[in-house]
Amino acid sequence: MTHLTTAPLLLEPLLAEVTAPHCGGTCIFLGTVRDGPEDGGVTGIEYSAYDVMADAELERIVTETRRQWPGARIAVRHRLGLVPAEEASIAIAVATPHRADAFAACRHVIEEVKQRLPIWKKELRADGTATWVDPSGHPSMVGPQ
Amino acid sequence: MTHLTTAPLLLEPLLAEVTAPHCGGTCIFLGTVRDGPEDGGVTGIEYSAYDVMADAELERIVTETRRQWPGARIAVRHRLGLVPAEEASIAIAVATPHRADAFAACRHVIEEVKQRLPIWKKELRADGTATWVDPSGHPSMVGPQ
Amino acid sequence: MKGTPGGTVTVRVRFFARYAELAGRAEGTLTVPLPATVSDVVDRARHEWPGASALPPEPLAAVNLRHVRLDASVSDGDEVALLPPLAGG
Amino acid sequence: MKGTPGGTVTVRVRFFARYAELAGRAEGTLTVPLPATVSDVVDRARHEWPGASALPPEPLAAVNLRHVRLDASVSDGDEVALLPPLAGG
Repeated sequence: MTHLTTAPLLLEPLLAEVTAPHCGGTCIFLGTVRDGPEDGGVTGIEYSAYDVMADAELERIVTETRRQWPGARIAVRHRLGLVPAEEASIAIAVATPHRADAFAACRHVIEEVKQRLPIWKKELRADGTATWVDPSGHPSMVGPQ
Repeated sequence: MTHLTTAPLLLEPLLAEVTAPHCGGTCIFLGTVRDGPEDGGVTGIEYSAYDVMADAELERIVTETRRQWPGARIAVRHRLGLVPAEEASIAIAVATPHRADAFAACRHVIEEVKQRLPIWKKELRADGTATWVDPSGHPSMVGPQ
Repeated sequence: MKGTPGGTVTVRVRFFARYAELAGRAEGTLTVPLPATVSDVVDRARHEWPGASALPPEPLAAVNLRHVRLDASVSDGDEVALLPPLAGG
Repeated sequence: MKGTPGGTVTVRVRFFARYAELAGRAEGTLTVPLPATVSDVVDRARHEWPGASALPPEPLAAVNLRHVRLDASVSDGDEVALLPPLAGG
Protein backbone atom coordinates (compact mmCIF):
# COMPACT_ATOMS: atom_id res chain seq x y z
CA MET A 1 0.00 0.00 0.00
CA THR A 2 2.42 2.64 -1.06
CA HIS A 3 -0.12 5.07 -2.52
CA LEU A 4 -2.97 4.81 -0.01
CA THR A 5 -3.18 6.28 3.46
CA THR A 6 -5.77 7.20 6.07
CA ALA A 7 -3.63 10.09 7.32
CA PRO A 8 -3.98 13.74 6.20
CA LEU A 9 -2.00 14.37 3.03
CA LEU A 10 1.10 16.52 3.42
CA LEU A 11 2.65 18.44 0.56
CA GLU A 12 6.28 18.86 1.58
CA PRO A 13 7.11 15.13 1.84
CA LEU A 14 5.41 14.51 -1.51
CA LEU A 15 7.38 17.34 -3.06
CA ALA A 16 10.61 15.95 -1.63
CA GLU A 17 9.90 12.64 -3.39
CA VAL A 18 9.84 14.22 -6.84
CA THR A 19 12.48 16.95 -6.50
CA ALA A 20 15.54 16.27 -8.66
CA PRO A 21 18.39 18.35 -10.09
CA HIS A 22 17.25 17.92 -13.69
CA CYS A 23 13.65 18.97 -13.02
CA GLY A 24 12.82 22.66 -13.26
CA GLY A 25 9.04 22.48 -13.10
CA THR A 26 6.76 20.78 -10.60
CA CYS A 27 2.99 20.58 -10.81
CA ILE A 28 0.98 19.45 -7.82
CA PHE A 29 -2.72 18.67 -7.93
CA LEU A 30 -4.90 18.40 -4.86
CA GLY A 31 -8.47 17.20 -4.91
CA THR A 32 -10.30 18.46 -1.85
CA VAL A 33 -13.67 17.69 -0.33
CA ARG A 34 -15.97 20.49 -1.38
CA ASP A 35 -18.79 22.06 0.56
CA GLY A 36 -19.93 24.87 -1.68
CA PRO A 37 -23.37 26.49 -1.82
CA GLU A 38 -24.58 23.79 -4.22
CA ASP A 39 -23.16 20.90 -2.26
CA GLY A 40 -25.84 20.84 0.44
CA GLY A 41 -23.84 21.04 3.65
CA VAL A 42 -21.28 18.31 3.12
CA THR A 43 -19.30 17.82 6.33
CA GLY A 44 -17.00 15.17 4.94
CA ILE A 45 -16.64 12.21 2.63
CA GLU A 46 -16.05 8.63 3.67
CA TYR A 47 -13.72 7.05 1.10
CA SER A 48 -13.61 3.29 0.72
CA ALA A 49 -11.57 1.27 -1.73
CA TYR A 50 -10.81 -2.08 -3.21
CA ASP A 51 -7.50 -1.22 -1.70
CA VAL A 52 -5.15 -3.79 -3.19
CA MET A 53 -6.46 -3.07 -6.67
CA ALA A 54 -6.51 0.71 -6.16
CA ASP A 55 -2.87 0.60 -5.13
CA ALA A 56 -1.95 -1.60 -8.11
CA GLU A 57 -3.92 0.63 -10.47
CA LEU A 58 -2.16 3.74 -9.15
CA GLU A 59 1.19 2.05 -9.70
CA ARG A 60 0.17 1.20 -13.27
CA ILE A 61 -0.95 4.80 -13.90
CA VAL A 62 2.38 6.11 -12.60
CA THR A 63 4.34 3.66 -14.74
CA GLU A 64 2.34 4.51 -17.87
CA THR A 65 2.73 8.24 -17.23
CA ARG A 66 6.49 7.89 -16.78
CA ARG A 67 6.61 6.06 -20.09
CA GLN A 68 4.69 8.87 -21.81
CA TRP A 69 6.79 11.65 -20.22
CA PRO A 70 10.30 10.19 -19.90
CA GLY A 71 12.25 11.67 -17.02
CA ALA A 72 9.09 12.67 -15.16
CA ARG A 73 9.17 12.06 -11.42
CA ILE A 74 5.76 11.23 -9.99
CA ALA A 75 4.31 10.76 -6.52
CA VAL A 76 0.66 10.06 -5.72
CA ARG A 77 -1.28 9.64 -2.48
CA HIS A 78 -4.96 8.87 -2.11
CA ARG A 79 -6.50 9.24 1.30
CA LEU A 80 -9.10 6.75 2.54
CA GLY A 81 -11.55 6.81 5.43
CA LEU A 82 -13.23 9.99 6.61
CA VAL A 83 -11.92 13.13 4.92
CA PRO A 84 -13.44 16.31 6.40
CA ALA A 85 -14.57 19.14 4.10
CA GLU A 86 -11.72 21.31 2.79
CA GLU A 87 -9.13 18.56 3.31
CA ALA A 88 -7.46 16.76 0.42
CA SER A 89 -8.46 13.29 -0.72
CA ILE A 90 -5.76 13.06 -3.36
CA ALA A 91 -2.38 14.65 -3.95
CA ILE A 92 -0.35 14.21 -7.12
CA ALA A 93 3.11 15.70 -7.66
CA VAL A 94 4.93 15.60 -10.98
CA ALA A 95 8.36 17.10 -11.63
CA THR A 96 9.80 17.35 -15.14
CA PRO A 97 12.67 19.20 -16.80
CA HIS A 98 10.27 21.74 -18.34
CA ARG A 99 6.99 23.08 -17.04
CA ALA A 100 4.61 22.20 -19.89
CA ASP A 101 5.26 18.52 -19.28
CA ALA A 102 4.71 18.85 -15.55
CA PHE A 103 1.22 20.28 -16.12
CA ALA A 104 0.35 17.76 -18.83
CA ALA A 105 1.58 14.69 -16.95
CA CYS A 106 -0.07 15.78 -13.68
CA ARG A 107 -3.36 16.36 -15.49
CA HIS A 108 -3.00 12.97 -17.13
CA VAL A 109 -2.60 11.23 -13.77
CA ILE A 110 -5.72 12.79 -12.22
CA GLU A 111 -7.84 12.02 -15.30
CA GLU A 112 -6.71 8.39 -15.24
CA VAL A 113 -7.34 8.23 -11.49
CA LYS A 114 -10.91 9.44 -11.99
CA GLN A 115 -11.55 6.84 -14.66
CA ARG A 116 -9.79 3.84 -13.17
CA LEU A 117 -9.43 3.80 -9.39
CA PRO A 118 -11.73 1.39 -7.55
CA ILE A 119 -12.56 3.92 -4.85
CA TRP A 120 -15.98 5.05 -3.69
CA LYS A 121 -17.26 7.93 -1.69
CA LYS A 122 -20.16 8.48 0.61
CA GLU A 123 -21.01 12.12 1.23
CA LEU A 124 -21.86 12.88 4.84
CA ARG A 125 -24.15 15.85 5.47
CA ALA A 126 -24.87 18.03 8.45
CA ASP A 127 -28.46 16.72 8.53
CA GLY A 128 -27.21 13.19 9.22
CA THR A 129 -27.83 11.76 5.77
CA ALA A 130 -25.23 9.90 3.77
CA THR A 131 -25.18 9.46 -0.01
CA TRP A 132 -23.08 7.28 -2.25
CA VAL A 133 -21.65 9.52 -4.95
CA ASP A 134 -22.10 8.34 -8.51
CA PRO A 135 -20.09 10.67 -10.75
CA SER A 136 -22.25 9.54 -13.66
CA GLY A 137 -25.00 11.49 -11.96
CA HIS A 138 -27.26 9.16 -10.01
CA PRO A 139 -26.91 9.73 -6.28
CA SER A 140 -28.50 7.06 -4.13
CA MET A 141 -29.56 7.84 -0.60
CA VAL A 142 -28.51 5.28 1.95
CA GLY A 143 -30.38 6.83 4.83
CA PRO A 144 -29.43 8.56 8.08
CA GLN A 145 -26.47 7.05 9.83
CA MET B 1 5.73 43.59 -1.33
CA THR B 2 3.11 40.96 -0.84
CA HIS B 3 4.30 38.58 -3.55
CA LEU B 4 8.09 38.80 -3.18
CA THR B 5 10.28 37.27 -0.54
CA THR B 6 13.88 36.30 0.05
CA ALA B 7 12.88 33.37 2.26
CA PRO B 8 12.48 29.77 1.07
CA LEU B 9 9.02 29.18 -0.36
CA LEU B 10 6.72 27.01 1.73
CA LEU B 11 3.77 25.15 0.29
CA GLU B 12 1.43 24.67 3.21
CA PRO B 13 0.93 28.40 3.99
CA LEU B 14 0.35 29.08 0.29
CA LEU B 15 -2.19 26.27 0.14
CA ALA B 16 -3.95 27.62 3.22
CA GLU B 17 -4.39 30.96 1.43
CA VAL B 18 -6.37 29.45 -1.43
CA THR B 19 -8.32 26.71 0.34
CA ALA B 20 -12.06 27.41 0.37
CA PRO B 21 -15.22 25.35 0.84
CA HIS B 22 -16.42 25.86 -2.73
CA CYS B 23 -13.10 24.80 -4.32
CA GLY B 24 -12.60 21.12 -5.07
CA GLY B 25 -9.44 21.34 -7.16
CA THR B 26 -6.12 22.99 -6.42
CA CYS B 27 -3.17 23.21 -8.79
CA ILE B 28 0.22 24.30 -7.53
CA PHE B 29 3.16 25.10 -9.75
CA LEU B 30 6.72 25.34 -8.53
CA GLY B 31 9.60 26.56 -10.63
CA THR B 32 12.87 25.25 -9.24
CA VAL B 33 16.49 26.01 -9.97
CA ARG B 34 17.72 23.25 -12.22
CA ASP B 35 21.13 21.66 -12.35
CA GLY B 36 20.73 18.89 -14.85
CA PRO B 37 23.42 17.32 -17.02
CA GLU B 38 23.00 20.06 -19.63
CA ASP B 39 23.04 22.90 -17.16
CA GLY B 40 26.77 22.93 -16.52
CA GLY B 41 27.03 22.67 -12.76
CA VAL B 42 24.66 25.39 -11.63
CA THR B 43 24.95 25.79 -7.87
CA GLY B 44 22.30 28.46 -7.60
CA ILE B 45 20.66 31.46 -9.18
CA GLU B 46 20.81 35.00 -7.93
CA TYR B 47 17.43 36.62 -8.61
CA SER B 48 17.15 40.38 -8.79
CA ALA B 49 14.06 42.44 -9.53
CA TYR B 50 12.61 45.81 -10.21
CA ASP B 51 10.79 44.90 -7.06
CA VAL B 52 8.02 47.49 -6.86
CA MET B 53 7.04 46.85 -10.47
CA ALA B 54 7.36 43.05 -10.15
CA ASP B 55 5.02 43.12 -7.18
CA ALA B 56 2.54 45.37 -9.03
CA GLU B 57 2.75 43.20 -12.13
CA LEU B 58 2.06 40.05 -10.11
CA GLU B 59 -0.96 41.72 -8.56
CA ARG B 60 -2.22 42.66 -12.03
CA ILE B 61 -1.70 39.09 -13.27
CA VAL B 62 -3.64 37.73 -10.29
CA THR B 63 -6.47 40.21 -10.84
CA GLU B 64 -6.70 39.44 -14.55
CA THR B 65 -6.64 35.69 -13.89
CA ARG B 66 -9.43 35.99 -11.32
CA ARG B 67 -11.46 37.89 -13.89
CA GLN B 68 -10.93 35.15 -16.48
CA TRP B 69 -11.72 32.32 -14.01
CA PRO B 70 -14.36 33.75 -11.67
CA GLY B 71 -14.27 32.19 -8.24
CA ALA B 72 -10.62 31.19 -8.59
CA ARG B 73 -8.50 31.71 -5.51
CA ILE B 74 -4.89 32.53 -6.33
CA ALA B 75 -1.67 32.95 -4.35
CA VAL B 76 1.76 33.64 -5.81
CA ARG B 77 5.23 34.02 -4.31
CA HIS B 78 8.43 34.81 -6.15
CA ARG B 79 11.68 34.37 -4.29
CA LEU B 80 14.53 36.87 -4.74
CA GLY B 81 18.21 36.77 -3.84
CA LEU B 82 20.24 33.57 -3.93
CA VAL B 83 18.17 30.46 -4.60
CA PRO B 84 20.25 27.26 -4.34
CA ALA B 85 19.81 24.49 -6.92
CA GLU B 86 16.73 22.31 -6.36
CA GLU B 87 14.95 25.04 -4.38
CA ALA B 88 11.90 26.88 -5.71
CA SER B 89 12.07 30.37 -7.16
CA ILE B 90 8.33 30.66 -7.71
CA ALA B 91 5.23 29.04 -6.24
CA ILE B 92 1.73 29.53 -7.62
CA ALA B 93 -1.40 28.04 -6.07
CA VAL B 94 -4.82 28.19 -7.69
CA ALA B 95 -7.99 26.69 -6.24
CA THR B 96 -11.21 26.49 -8.26
CA PRO B 97 -14.52 24.67 -7.96
CA HIS B 98 -13.49 22.18 -10.67
CA ARG B 99 -10.08 20.83 -11.56
CA ALA B 100 -9.82 21.77 -15.24
CA ASP B 101 -9.97 25.45 -14.29
CA ALA B 102 -7.32 25.04 -11.60
CA PHE B 103 -4.85 23.63 -14.12
CA ALA B 104 -5.71 26.22 -16.78
CA ALA B 105 -5.58 29.24 -14.47
CA CYS B 106 -2.34 28.10 -12.80
CA ARG B 107 -0.74 27.58 -16.20
CA HIS B 108 -1.96 31.01 -17.27
CA VAL B 109 -0.32 32.66 -14.26
CA ILE B 110 3.11 31.11 -14.87
CA GLU B 111 3.03 31.94 -18.58
CA GLU B 112 2.17 35.57 -17.81
CA VAL B 113 4.88 35.66 -15.13
CA LYS B 114 7.49 34.49 -17.65
CA GLN B 115 6.45 37.16 -20.12
CA ARG B 116 5.90 40.10 -17.83
CA LEU B 117 7.84 40.06 -14.54
CA PRO B 118 10.79 42.45 -14.35
CA ILE B 119 13.01 39.87 -12.70
CA TRP B 120 16.48 38.72 -13.79
CA LYS B 121 18.67 35.83 -12.96
CA LYS B 122 22.36 35.27 -12.80
CA GLU B 123 23.39 31.62 -12.88
CA LEU B 124 26.18 30.78 -10.48
CA ARG B 125 28.38 27.81 -11.35
CA ALA B 126 30.68 25.58 -9.40
CA ASP B 127 33.67 26.92 -11.40
CA GLY B 128 33.06 30.41 -10.03
CA THR B 129 31.58 31.91 -13.19
CA ALA B 130 28.30 33.81 -13.25
CA THR B 131 26.07 34.32 -16.27
CA TRP B 132 23.06 36.54 -16.81
CA VAL B 133 20.31 34.35 -18.22
CA ASP B 134 18.59 35.59 -21.34
CA PRO B 135 15.62 33.29 -22.02
CA SER B 136 15.67 34.51 -25.62
CA GLY B 137 18.90 32.55 -25.89
CA HIS B 138 21.88 34.86 -25.58
CA PRO B 139 23.79 34.19 -22.37
CA SER B 140 26.37 36.81 -21.49
CA MET B 141 29.28 35.95 -19.25
CA VAL B 142 29.94 38.47 -16.54
CA GLY B 143 33.14 36.88 -15.29
CA PRO B 144 34.24 35.09 -12.15
CA GLN B 145 32.87 36.55 -8.96
CA MET C 1 -5.56 -23.90 -15.33
CA LYS C 2 -9.07 -23.56 -16.72
CA GLY C 3 -11.12 -25.44 -14.13
CA THR C 4 -11.67 -28.58 -12.14
CA PRO C 5 -11.92 -32.01 -13.81
CA GLY C 6 -15.69 -31.76 -13.46
CA GLY C 7 -15.82 -28.88 -15.89
CA THR C 8 -16.47 -26.01 -13.50
CA VAL C 9 -14.52 -23.06 -12.12
CA THR C 10 -14.73 -21.76 -8.60
CA VAL C 11 -14.07 -18.07 -8.09
CA ARG C 12 -14.03 -15.67 -5.21
CA VAL C 13 -16.55 -12.86 -5.71
CA ARG C 14 -16.12 -9.51 -3.99
CA PHE C 15 -18.63 -6.70 -3.62
CA PHE C 16 -17.73 -3.12 -2.76
CA ALA C 17 -19.40 0.01 -1.42
CA ARG C 18 -23.05 0.20 -2.50
CA TYR C 19 -22.93 -3.23 -4.11
CA ALA C 20 -21.82 -4.79 -0.83
CA GLU C 21 -24.84 -3.15 0.80
CA LEU C 22 -27.17 -4.44 -1.92
CA ALA C 23 -25.73 -7.97 -1.86
CA GLY C 24 -25.67 -7.99 1.91
CA ARG C 25 -22.14 -9.32 1.80
CA ALA C 26 -18.58 -8.24 0.97
CA GLU C 27 -17.58 -11.54 -0.60
CA GLY C 28 -18.50 -15.11 -1.39
CA THR C 29 -17.49 -18.13 -3.42
CA LEU C 30 -19.29 -19.29 -6.57
CA THR C 31 -18.90 -22.26 -8.88
CA VAL C 32 -19.97 -21.96 -12.52
CA PRO C 33 -19.77 -24.37 -15.48
CA LEU C 34 -17.03 -24.02 -18.07
CA PRO C 35 -16.51 -22.09 -20.24
CA ALA C 36 -17.27 -19.18 -17.93
CA THR C 37 -17.20 -15.41 -18.32
CA VAL C 38 -17.50 -12.61 -15.78
CA SER C 39 -21.07 -12.21 -16.99
CA ASP C 40 -21.81 -15.82 -16.06
CA VAL C 41 -20.44 -15.16 -12.58
CA VAL C 42 -22.64 -12.07 -12.21
CA ASP C 43 -25.74 -14.02 -13.32
CA ARG C 44 -24.93 -16.79 -10.88
CA ALA C 45 -24.44 -14.23 -8.07
CA ARG C 46 -27.90 -12.79 -8.72
CA HIS C 47 -29.46 -16.18 -8.15
CA GLU C 48 -27.27 -17.23 -5.26
CA TRP C 49 -27.64 -14.09 -3.15
CA PRO C 50 -31.08 -12.41 -3.26
CA GLY C 51 -29.82 -8.87 -2.67
CA ALA C 52 -27.44 -9.20 -5.61
CA SER C 53 -30.42 -9.30 -7.96
CA ALA C 54 -30.57 -5.52 -7.51
CA LEU C 55 -27.18 -5.08 -9.19
CA PRO C 56 -27.38 -3.15 -12.44
CA PRO C 57 -27.52 -5.22 -15.67
CA GLU C 58 -23.91 -4.52 -16.56
CA PRO C 59 -21.77 -3.67 -13.56
CA LEU C 60 -18.11 -2.74 -13.83
CA ALA C 61 -15.90 -5.70 -13.04
CA ALA C 62 -12.30 -6.58 -12.31
CA VAL C 63 -10.53 -9.93 -12.35
CA ASN C 64 -7.37 -10.37 -10.32
CA LEU C 65 -7.02 -6.60 -9.71
CA ARG C 66 -7.51 -5.52 -13.33
CA HIS C 67 -10.51 -3.97 -15.03
CA VAL C 68 -12.13 -6.40 -17.49
CA ARG C 69 -15.12 -6.48 -19.79
CA LEU C 70 -18.04 -8.67 -18.83
CA ASP C 71 -17.24 -11.11 -21.64
CA ALA C 72 -13.77 -11.80 -20.20
CA SER C 73 -13.27 -15.45 -19.30
CA VAL C 74 -12.63 -16.52 -15.71
CA SER C 75 -10.38 -19.28 -14.45
CA ASP C 76 -10.44 -21.39 -11.36
CA GLY C 77 -9.24 -19.41 -8.35
CA ASP C 78 -9.82 -16.00 -9.89
CA GLU C 79 -10.91 -13.07 -7.77
CA VAL C 80 -13.88 -11.42 -9.48
CA ALA C 81 -14.80 -7.98 -8.14
CA LEU C 82 -18.00 -6.09 -8.92
CA LEU C 83 -17.44 -2.36 -8.79
CA PRO C 84 -20.01 0.45 -8.37
CA PRO C 85 -19.45 3.57 -10.50
CA LEU C 86 -15.92 4.72 -9.68
CA ALA C 87 -15.52 7.88 -7.62
CA GLY C 88 -11.84 8.12 -6.76
CA GLY C 89 -9.78 11.30 -6.81
CA MET D 1 1.25 67.79 -16.55
CA LYS D 2 3.34 67.49 -19.68
CA GLY D 3 6.51 69.35 -18.70
CA THR D 4 8.09 72.48 -17.32
CA PRO D 5 7.31 75.96 -18.77
CA GLY D 6 10.61 75.77 -20.67
CA GLY D 7 9.34 72.91 -22.80
CA THR D 8 11.26 70.03 -21.30
CA VAL D 9 10.48 67.02 -19.12
CA THR D 10 12.69 65.64 -16.40
CA VAL D 11 12.45 61.94 -15.71
CA ARG D 12 14.08 59.45 -13.40
CA VAL D 13 15.82 56.69 -15.34
CA ARG D 14 16.47 53.30 -13.79
CA PHE D 15 18.71 50.50 -15.01
CA PHE D 16 18.48 46.90 -13.87
CA ALA D 17 20.60 43.77 -13.81
CA ARG D 18 22.93 43.63 -16.82
CA TYR D 19 21.91 47.09 -18.01
CA ALA D 20 22.93 48.57 -14.67
CA GLU D 21 26.33 46.93 -15.14
CA LEU D 22 26.64 48.31 -18.68
CA ALA D 23 25.51 51.82 -17.72
CA GLY D 24 27.67 51.76 -14.61
CA ARG D 25 24.74 53.04 -12.59
CA ALA D 26 21.37 51.96 -11.23
CA GLU D 27 19.65 55.28 -11.83
CA GLY D 28 19.95 58.87 -12.93
CA THR D 29 17.94 61.92 -13.92
CA LEU D 30 17.57 63.18 -17.49
CA THR D 31 15.91 66.18 -19.05
CA VAL D 32 14.65 65.96 -22.63
CA PRO D 33 12.77 68.45 -24.88
CA LEU D 34 9.03 68.13 -25.39
CA PRO D 35 7.33 66.22 -26.87
CA ALA D 36 9.29 63.26 -25.52
CA THR D 37 8.98 59.52 -25.89
CA VAL D 38 10.71 56.67 -24.09
CA SER D 39 12.89 56.33 -27.15
CA ASP D 40 14.05 59.93 -26.74
CA VAL D 41 14.97 59.17 -23.14
CA VAL D 42 16.96 56.11 -24.21
CA ASP D 43 18.83 58.11 -26.86
CA ARG D 44 19.62 60.82 -24.35
CA ALA D 45 20.85 58.20 -21.85
CA ARG D 46 23.26 56.78 -24.43
CA HIS D 47 24.89 60.19 -24.80
CA GLU D 48 24.81 61.14 -21.16
CA TRP D 49 26.33 57.98 -19.75
CA PRO D 50 29.02 56.34 -21.90
CA GLY D 51 28.34 52.76 -20.73
CA ALA D 52 24.70 53.13 -21.74
CA SER D 53 25.74 53.32 -25.39
CA ALA D 54 26.11 49.53 -25.17
CA LEU D 55 22.39 49.10 -24.56
CA PRO D 56 20.61 47.24 -27.37
CA PRO D 57 18.85 49.35 -30.02
CA GLU D 58 15.39 48.65 -28.65
CA PRO D 59 15.42 47.70 -24.98
CA LEU D 60 12.29 46.74 -23.07
CA ALA D 61 10.98 49.67 -21.07
CA ALA D 62 8.49 50.52 -18.35
CA VAL D 63 7.05 53.85 -17.29
CA ASN D 64 5.68 54.21 -13.78
CA LEU D 65 5.72 50.44 -13.16
CA ARG D 66 4.01 49.44 -16.40
CA HIS D 67 5.42 47.97 -19.57
CA VAL D 68 5.31 50.44 -22.46
CA ARG D 69 6.39 50.58 -26.07
CA LEU D 70 9.34 52.79 -26.95
CA ASP D 71 7.05 55.28 -28.70
CA ALA D 72 5.07 55.90 -25.49
CA SER D 73 5.22 59.51 -24.38
CA VAL D 74 6.81 60.52 -21.09
CA SER D 75 5.74 63.24 -18.68
CA ASP D 76 7.61 65.30 -16.16
CA GLY D 77 8.39 63.24 -13.06
CA ASP D 78 7.94 59.86 -14.72
CA GLU D 79 10.05 56.90 -13.71
CA VAL D 80 11.46 55.32 -16.88
CA ALA D 81 12.96 51.85 -16.42
CA LEU D 82 15.09 50.00 -18.97
CA LEU D 83 14.71 46.25 -18.61
CA PRO D 84 17.04 43.49 -19.84
CA PRO D 85 15.31 40.39 -21.30
CA LEU D 86 12.92 39.19 -18.59
CA ALA D 87 13.78 36.00 -16.75
CA GLY D 88 11.28 35.72 -13.92
CA GLY D 89 9.58 32.54 -12.83
